[in-house]
Amino acid sequence: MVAERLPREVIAMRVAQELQDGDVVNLGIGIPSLCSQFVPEGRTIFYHSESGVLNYGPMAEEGKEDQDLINASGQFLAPVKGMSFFDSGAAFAMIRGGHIDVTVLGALQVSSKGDLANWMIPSRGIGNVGGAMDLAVGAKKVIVSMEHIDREGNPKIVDDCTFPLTCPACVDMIVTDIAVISVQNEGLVLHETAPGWSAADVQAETDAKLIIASDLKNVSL
Amino acid sequence: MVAERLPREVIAMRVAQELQDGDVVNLGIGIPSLCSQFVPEGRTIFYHSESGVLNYGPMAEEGKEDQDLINASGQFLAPVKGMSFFDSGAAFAMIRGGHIDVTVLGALQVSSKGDLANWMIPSRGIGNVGGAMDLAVGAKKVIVSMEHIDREGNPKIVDDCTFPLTCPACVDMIVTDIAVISVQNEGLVLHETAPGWSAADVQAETDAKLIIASDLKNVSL
Amino acid sequence: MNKVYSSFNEAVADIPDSATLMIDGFAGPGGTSQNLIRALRDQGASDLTIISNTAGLASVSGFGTLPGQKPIDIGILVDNGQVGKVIASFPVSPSPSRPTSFEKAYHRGEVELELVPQGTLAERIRAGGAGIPAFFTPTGIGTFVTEGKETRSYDGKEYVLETALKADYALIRGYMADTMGNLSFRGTSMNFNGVMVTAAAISIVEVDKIVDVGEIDSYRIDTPALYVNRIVEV
Amino acid sequence: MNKVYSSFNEAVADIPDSATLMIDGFAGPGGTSQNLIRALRDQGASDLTIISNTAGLASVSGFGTLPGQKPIDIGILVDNGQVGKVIASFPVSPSPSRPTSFEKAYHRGEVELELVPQGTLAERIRAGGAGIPAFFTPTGIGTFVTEGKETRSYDGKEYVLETALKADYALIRGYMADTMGNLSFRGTSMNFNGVMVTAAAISIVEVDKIVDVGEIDSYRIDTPALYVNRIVEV
Repeated sequence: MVAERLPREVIAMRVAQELQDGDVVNLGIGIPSLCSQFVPEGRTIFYHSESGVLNYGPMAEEGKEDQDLINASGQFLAPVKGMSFFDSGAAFAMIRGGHIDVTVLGALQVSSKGDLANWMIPSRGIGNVGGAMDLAVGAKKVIVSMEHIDREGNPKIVDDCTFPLTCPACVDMIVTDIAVISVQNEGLVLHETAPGWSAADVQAETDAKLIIASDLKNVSL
Repeated sequence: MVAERLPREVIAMRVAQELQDGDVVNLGIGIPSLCSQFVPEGRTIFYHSESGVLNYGPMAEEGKEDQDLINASGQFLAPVKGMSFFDSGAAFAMIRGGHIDVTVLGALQVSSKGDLANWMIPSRGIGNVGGAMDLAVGAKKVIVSMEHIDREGNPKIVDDCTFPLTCPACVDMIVTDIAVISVQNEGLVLHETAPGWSAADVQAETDAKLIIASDLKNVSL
Repeated sequence: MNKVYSSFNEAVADIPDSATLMIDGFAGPGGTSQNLIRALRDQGASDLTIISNTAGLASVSGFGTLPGQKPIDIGILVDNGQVGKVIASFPVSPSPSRPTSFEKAYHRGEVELELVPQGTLAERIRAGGAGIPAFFTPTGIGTFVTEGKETRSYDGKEYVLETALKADYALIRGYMADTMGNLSFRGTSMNFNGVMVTAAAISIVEVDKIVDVGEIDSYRIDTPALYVNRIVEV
Repeated sequence: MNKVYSSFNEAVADIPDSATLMIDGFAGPGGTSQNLIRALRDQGASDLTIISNTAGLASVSGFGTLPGQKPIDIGILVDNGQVGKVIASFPVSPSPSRPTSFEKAYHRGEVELELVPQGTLAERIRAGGAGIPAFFTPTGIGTFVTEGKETRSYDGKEYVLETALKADYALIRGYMADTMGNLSFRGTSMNFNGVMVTAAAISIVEVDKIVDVGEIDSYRIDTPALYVNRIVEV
C-alpha cells in the first residue's frame, strides 16, 4: 500500500468525465470547483452557481476581478456570452425544482446507503449549511469528490454517518483519491481503483463493505 | 326620486380622489378603469396590472397599439418612462404580498359586512374568477365602484350576498351612481349622496340597513 | 446539444395523448404560442389536460387583439376534440352572448374544468417549477376554492393549502432566444409564460428571432437557458 | 412622494431597538450595503434580529473581496453589541482558525442563531414578500432542520413545512435606482437583495447612481418601484 494517491486535479478529471453534453452542473467548493477545467472537448456544460449565475466560464484574469461577479466559492468570474443573473430565490428554485443535472460536492462522510454528511464537524459546535442541503436533495445526480480518508486517517466512507447529516440517501457516486464507487440499492459498488491499488487496499481504507464490480478496472482518464 | 344618477365618469372621479400620492393602485375592468384619468394634479400613482406591468400611463394612441403591451382589461398601453414588466408569479406576489395600496373593483353584490361577490352570475353556471379573489384579499384598501342597482332594478348592496363570494369582509368603501358608503364594524355608513338624493332615497334602493353619517353631504369632486 | 428545431410540427411531434400541457399568453395573442398551438392541432394528440389562464378567449372576444386580426388560441384544440380538461382562472367569455369554444364544450359535458384564482394558478405553476409541492395562500378563503382543502390560521388570518402544478410540455411564446436557450420576452407577454417555462419537463418556445449566443445581453435574459428545451423561429 | 435620502444616517435614523432586519450580499462585499451597515452601527439600535445569508464573513475570510480591500459586513454590528439573534445559512468562517465576530459572540452566549439551509432561507424570504405564510420543501428532510416541524409526503417523497420570513427593514445594495424607486442590480450582486427587497415593510437601498425616471431602460429594471422606499447614493 505504498502506491500513490491521485492528486486533486486527477480526481477532478475523473469526475469531469461524468458531465454530459448539455448538462446543468453545480460545483461545490474545493476539488469539485476544479472539474470545469477538465471537461472533454465538444461538450457544452451549463455551470450554475447559487450566487445567482448560469453559464459561467473561466475565472477572471488578474486585474480584471469584479466583486459583483462571483461564484458560490467566492471566485471572481470572467464575463462570458450567454451568462445570466438571478436572485437567490430563483437560484434555489432551479436547484430544488430539479433543474440541475449534476452537482459535485465535497463530504466529511458518506454512508453505505448514500447518506451525506458535509456541513458540520461536531467538535466545532457550529457549522455552515449553506446550499449543500438544497443541492443534495435537488440535483438529479449527486457526485461526491473527496479524499478517501480524513487527515487523521479515519475512513470517510462509513456504514452509518456519525456526523450530522446533510441529506439521507442522496449520493449517486463517490470519486476519491483511490477509488470510484457507485451507490446502488444493494450497497456500495467499487468500479475503479487508482493505479497500484487493489480492491482489498481500497476496502482496508473503507469502513463500509464494498461490493466489487465484475468489471473492476483502474481509474482511466 | 327623479334626480339623475351620476354618470360613470363622475363615479370614477369620486373614486380617484381616494388615491393618494405614492399609492400603488390596481384598477379592475369597467368603471374602475376610468379612474386614472381623474387623479388630482400633483399625485404620483403607480398603476399595477396583473398582466405584468407596473407604472403604466395612458392608453396607446391609435395606430400605435402593441399586442405585447396590454393591461388586464386588454387595453393597449403606451410605453412610458419607468415602466417595468414581470411574470404572473411576480405580479400576484405583489398583490397577495400586500404591496398594492388600493384596488378598485366592480361588483355584482356587496354585503353589509363588506363581503364581495363579483365573479359569477349563478344562472350562467360558469364564471371567471380571474384576479379578483387575489386583489380582494391582498390589496390594503378595496374600493367597489358600481351602479347602485342592477339592470333589473335589484339592489346590489345587500344584507347577505346570494351570489358566490369573491372574498368575505374585504370591501372598505363603495362608490355608486347615487352614494358613497364605507364599511365599518358597526355596518354600512352612508357619507355622501348624489345631488338631489336624500338618505332615504338611497336607503330605498339598498337592501342592507344604512347608518347615516353625522356629516352626511353631497358627493363633491 | 441542439435545441433549435426547424418547424413547429417537428417541435410538437412527440406530444402523446393524455399529456398535460401549459399554454398561455395572459389572454390576448401577445404571448400566446399561436404557431405551436396550430401545430398541435394538426398533430392531433387527444385527451389533453391544458393549464392556461384563459381557456381560449381572444378568438371570440378580441381581447388584446389588434383591429382586423383573428388570433389563434386553445379554442382550436377544444373545437378539434383534443381537450379533456382545462385548469384555468378565466375560462369563459366576459360576454355570455359570445361564448368561447370551451364554454360550449363544457355545457355539452365534453370537457372538465378546474377553476383556480389567477394568482393561485400562477403560484401553483411557480411552485411546480421551484420544487415546492404545496403552499398556503389567503386567496379563496370563504369561497368555493377551499372545498375539500385544508385551511389553517397564521397570525389570526385564514389560509388554504394549494398544491403545485407541473406539466409534461409547455408551449411558450417568447421574443428572442439564443441557440443555447436563453430567452427574452417583450413587454407584458412574459406573464404566464415566465412561470410555465419553469414547470414543464419539456418547454417548447416559439420566438420572433433566434440569435447567436451573446446577441442577447446578459441583462436582457429573462429565462436562463436551463428552462428551455426546444426553440423554433416564427 | 420623495424616496431620495441625502445621507445614510438619515435613511436608517428611525430603526428602533428590537427591529428585525434583512441585510445581505451573498457573502462578499458585492451586494452588501456596507454604507448602510456602518450608519446603523453609528445609529446604535440594539437587540436586533438580523436575517442574512452569512453572519458577516467577508471581513475575516476575504470571500469575494478584491486584494487589499477590507470589506464591512454585519460583523461590526455584532462587535458593537447590537445583535440579539441571527437567522442565517452560513454563519461561521470556513476556517475555524479565523472565527467571525458572530462565532465568537455565539460561543460567549451573547447571540442566538437560527440556522437555515440557504435555499429555504431564500424561499422563506420570497414567501414573506409574496403573501405565502408557509410552504413545504424537501430540503432538510432527515436532518436537524425538521426538528419540531410538520413533515408530509407528496408522491412518496417527504417534505417539511417552513414558514415565511418578513422584516421591519431591509438594507439593500443595488446598482442604479431612479427617483421613483425602480432598481437594477449588477451581476451576481442581486442574490439575496432581490428577495429581501420584497419582504420588508421598509426597504432602504444604497446604489452607485440615482438617475431620473426613464434613464433605466424598462428591461433593465430588476425590482419594480413598489418595493423600494428609500434610496441613498453612495
